[in-house]
Amino acid sequence: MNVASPQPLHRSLGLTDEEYSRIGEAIGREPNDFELAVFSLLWSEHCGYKHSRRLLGRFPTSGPAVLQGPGENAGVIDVGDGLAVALKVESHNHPSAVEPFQGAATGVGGILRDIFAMGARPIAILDSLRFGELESPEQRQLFGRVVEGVGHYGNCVGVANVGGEVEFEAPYEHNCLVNAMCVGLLDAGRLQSAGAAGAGNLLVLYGSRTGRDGIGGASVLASQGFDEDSAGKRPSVQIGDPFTGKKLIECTLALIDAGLVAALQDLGAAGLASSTAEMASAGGVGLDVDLSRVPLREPDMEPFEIMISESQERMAAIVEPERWPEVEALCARWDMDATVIGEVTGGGRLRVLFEGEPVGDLPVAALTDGCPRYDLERTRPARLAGPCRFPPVSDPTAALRTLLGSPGIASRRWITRQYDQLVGSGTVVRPGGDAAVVRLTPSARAIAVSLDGNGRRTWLHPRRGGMSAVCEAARNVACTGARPAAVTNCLNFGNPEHPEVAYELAEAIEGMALACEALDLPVVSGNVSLYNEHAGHPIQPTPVVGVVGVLEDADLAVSAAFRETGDVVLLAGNGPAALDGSEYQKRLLGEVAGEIPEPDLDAERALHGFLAAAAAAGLLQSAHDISSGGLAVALAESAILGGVGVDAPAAEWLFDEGEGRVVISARAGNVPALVELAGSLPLRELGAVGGDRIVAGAAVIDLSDATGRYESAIPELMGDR
Amino acid sequence: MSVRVGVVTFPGSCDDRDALRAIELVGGEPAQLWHADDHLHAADAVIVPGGFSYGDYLRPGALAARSPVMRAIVRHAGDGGPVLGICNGFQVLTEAGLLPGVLRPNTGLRFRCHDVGLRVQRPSPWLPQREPGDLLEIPMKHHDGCYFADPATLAELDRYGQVLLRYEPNPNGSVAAIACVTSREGNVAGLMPHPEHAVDPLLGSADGRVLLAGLLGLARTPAAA
Amino acid sequence: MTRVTVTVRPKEGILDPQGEALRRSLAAGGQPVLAVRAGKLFDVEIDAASDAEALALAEQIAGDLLANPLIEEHRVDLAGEERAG
Amino acid sequence: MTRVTVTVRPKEGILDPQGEALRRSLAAGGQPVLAVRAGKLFDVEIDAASDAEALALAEQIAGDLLANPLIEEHRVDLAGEERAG
Ligand SMILES: Nc1ncnc2c1ncn2[C@@H]1O[C@H](COP(=O)(O)OP(=O)(O)O)[C@@H](O)[C@H]1O
Ligand SMILES: [Mg+2]
Repeated sequence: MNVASPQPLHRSLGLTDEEYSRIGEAIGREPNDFELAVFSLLWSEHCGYKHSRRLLGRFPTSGPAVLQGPGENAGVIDVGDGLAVALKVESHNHPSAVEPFQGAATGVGGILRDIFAMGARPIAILDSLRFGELESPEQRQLFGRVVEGVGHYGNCVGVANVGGEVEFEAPYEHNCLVNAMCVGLLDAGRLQSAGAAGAGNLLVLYGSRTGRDGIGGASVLASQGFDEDSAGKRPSVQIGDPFTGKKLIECTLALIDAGLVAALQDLGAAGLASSTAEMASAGGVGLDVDLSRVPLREPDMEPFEIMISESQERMAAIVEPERWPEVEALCARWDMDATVIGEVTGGGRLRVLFEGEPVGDLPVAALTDGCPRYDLERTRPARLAGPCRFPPVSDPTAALRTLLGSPGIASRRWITRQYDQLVGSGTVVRPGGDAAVVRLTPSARAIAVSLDGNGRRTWLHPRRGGMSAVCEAARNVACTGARPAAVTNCLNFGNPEHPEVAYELAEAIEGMALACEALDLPVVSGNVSLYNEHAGHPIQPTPVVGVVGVLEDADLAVSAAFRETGDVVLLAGNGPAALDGSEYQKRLLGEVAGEIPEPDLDAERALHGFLAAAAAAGLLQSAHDISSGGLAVALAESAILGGVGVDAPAAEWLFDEGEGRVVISARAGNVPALVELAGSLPLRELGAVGGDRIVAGAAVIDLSDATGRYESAIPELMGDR
Repeated sequence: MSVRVGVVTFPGSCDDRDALRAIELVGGEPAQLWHADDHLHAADAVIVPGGFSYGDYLRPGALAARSPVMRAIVRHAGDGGPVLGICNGFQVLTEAGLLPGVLRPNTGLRFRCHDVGLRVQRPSPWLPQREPGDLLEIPMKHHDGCYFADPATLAELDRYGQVLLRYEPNPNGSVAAIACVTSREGNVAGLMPHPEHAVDPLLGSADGRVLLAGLLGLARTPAAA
Repeated sequence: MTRVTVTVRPKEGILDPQGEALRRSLAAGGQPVLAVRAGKLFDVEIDAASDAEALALAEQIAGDLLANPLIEEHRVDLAGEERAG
Repeated sequence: MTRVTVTVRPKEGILDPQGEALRRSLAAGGQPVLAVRAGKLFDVEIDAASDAEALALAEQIAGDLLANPLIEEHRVDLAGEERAG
């Protein structure tokens, strides 16, 4: 095994001495190198969640609509009409830092496989990105390449990219974040599982051939701090092939339609090692795997390389022997290599052969459930402080102009127009507003989906930041008129072995859990990415939350754009807001400090209910959630998106940020009905739609000027107009 | 008579399912065509849909143009049968020699997805009830949509009235803002924007129905071309 | 088995936006670069009885598939012998 | 003015999806093609005092911009002299 190092092998593989002896006890002898390599990967944070699993237990994961909670490749919820959607978000941070284009592309490829492994046709991709400040040429290059990579894969496989988010903050400069979410559609009765079953059934590998891609990717790239010597990690770059990825989607869905597969599992981190272990574990069976049968792209690969290779575009299936000829034929129709590489056994052991010789014999349970689970020592970071005092905003107009042109707020169109938002002919509300709305053709139903996180707010107050991420994603969905139904999430944090990071992680999870409970949102899937740091400096704690909501009638979807002159503009909800951690504080006062206010979760829930009811009654012309940049920016965005001005002299606290507030517009005649619906929920008239200026309280700016600054900021930074 | 419209599926086709659905919406009878078949399942008209056939490797459309089903489509076109190439399908038809010119990378060298204005240049059976000067709004989404043809070819396109639509504004550097061309006989047409994504006002536009209706019309009365 | 290299270049006078973009960013970086033309190359392993046969086959593949004669020119050489166009 | 050709090829062992797709479709078409690797080439015109200077500059440009050292290898030759990698 080619891990040259003075220290014992297990340590260079990232295992502690204590973990090493646990392995010995678990298998009742010294593991050989092959077995040790497999353990080191399955017991890594990336595959085994050894530092985060206990904390994840805090999430509510059940609910009437949940068909599949955490534990499978993706979560699945019932959305009515006999339909279900699968959802999951996953990180590809470190691979993207090493090779931005391929890292981002294979990130998208990976999350797609998690979705169709559930038997769902992928219908929507979203991406959540973090980079350093765009003033730096390196960061612009990184940003540009990542966006190209995300677009390249999604565009080629024909899955609409309907949303996401991007922020630019110094702490991400050396550790960018690339999280990709996918939503898939399936018949509620047709869930697939990864659980292998039926001794004698065949283990089939299909898709691309296996090469040395990403050898050590999981353990080296994902579970150790990322620093200077990225050079040493270069050989393990994975190359994505979206063309094969597309064939893999169609071929897999065809196999399922024909009822030919008993179980399905994608090959992701740690390749065959983790896939075979997960399938055997989920089915409570054993597997015999013959590595010499795996079709190789490169000659003379070592058994351990074949076992842990992260070559992309591969799937594993369990097939009944009599079905194999049909499987082989269907794969051939899609020009896919398919090979029987092993079979299901009763034993509960993962036995691996190579050229007739046993190379490993491991108890499945030890590999998966046996993974150590650690409690983390936590320390409250000293930086956490109380609220700031702020001088009154001196020049609101100048502040609004600055914010509209700041990378944190400016239009994301430069990104979204590089993505196919339309394939599938379901995109009712395109990216640019709050949540996207995708019709579940041929049903009249639609889902609304949003992906959000806010590292700055979480850095200032981890628990409230966690709450805020859930509230914002759910509120974005509610703005379209949809009822938020389920959550997926990706936890991007630093090294959890640092007590302050552990505190951030635990507190953010607590905040997310509290918000999910209050809003009745089950967490059905997610992913954890730790060790996001550079030279000992962690990233801002960044929980990223994806929410899917359901609309009974796609025709009633509401967008963020103002529609008609004369429509009344109102502020719905008045959750607590402040300038602490706001874009205003960062851009105009040049600092990020203070304490974000505690979200009012009951009010948030009432607000979402009000929006759904108002949309269902057809009372809303537009609804736009107030987040970065506060009320003034929300008003300006609705005006810019609608191409019509707004006169809202009654607007105040223009730049404060917080949860629980939405700007809506409605025909004058519908206002009484809205007031009635709102009940005790605060509903304040701010002004009216119309004119060619944006008047937000004391801030006044021409619509054309605002639009120009908002639309051109990022294209200009990126050097194309 | 209901027109049977075959929609080709190559490995890597993405918009084939949308095209089949759109044909149904405009009253045609959709039929799936497979790249490896050398016949058209008795289709009266053919759509070569969008996507990334063969991953767009080598040149967009180059590998698909050499697949068995294309031989059947070339025969069908030779007999005057109507063929519509959309996006990647347009690229395939130029690579197969059924349409003049070639699609090259957008001059901005980026993929672009957004609605685009298309100005009608001349009356044509492809554009029923539309007159020169009318504007269609249809989404586009491509990286290689920059239409190129040499001056001689451009002169011929004008002489024989083969340019049906021009971009307004030009989003990808296409020569003379050309968005949609036909074969000299008029029964084969190609464009980069996506009519099949523009058949329902709820999704932004229904202007795409025009070209699909044109395709059905041509199948009913081939002479019209 | 014979290894042949096919090189494909944009024809004289054909606009090459990629090459031009590269030139611009190099020039912006202060490099004394006057022009860049971007092309492609393909190393093809052919099962042929002779070099001549392999070259003939490669020429055919290049003409039919690898290059688009409207905008590109190509040449075929035994690997290790190809020249600039 | 010196004309230099930079050839860029996927590194050994690095997946080349384009070459693989080409091989498959050529083989499907009955061509005796065993393998295809797809690369790029750049003809660069450099304003340099000597060939040596031009080559050195091209080498630097190739490493920084034209090739991605993680997944590609490159070579630099005076136009008319480049060889297969
Ligand atoms: N933050 C989280 N919240 C809820 N579930 C999670 C979270 N992180 C991981 N999970 C679940 O743990 C399981 C393993 O995650 P992962 O290793 O990412 O799956 P895969 O190997 O299929 O990508 C999945 O079911 C995933 O949904
Ligand atoms: Mg998975």
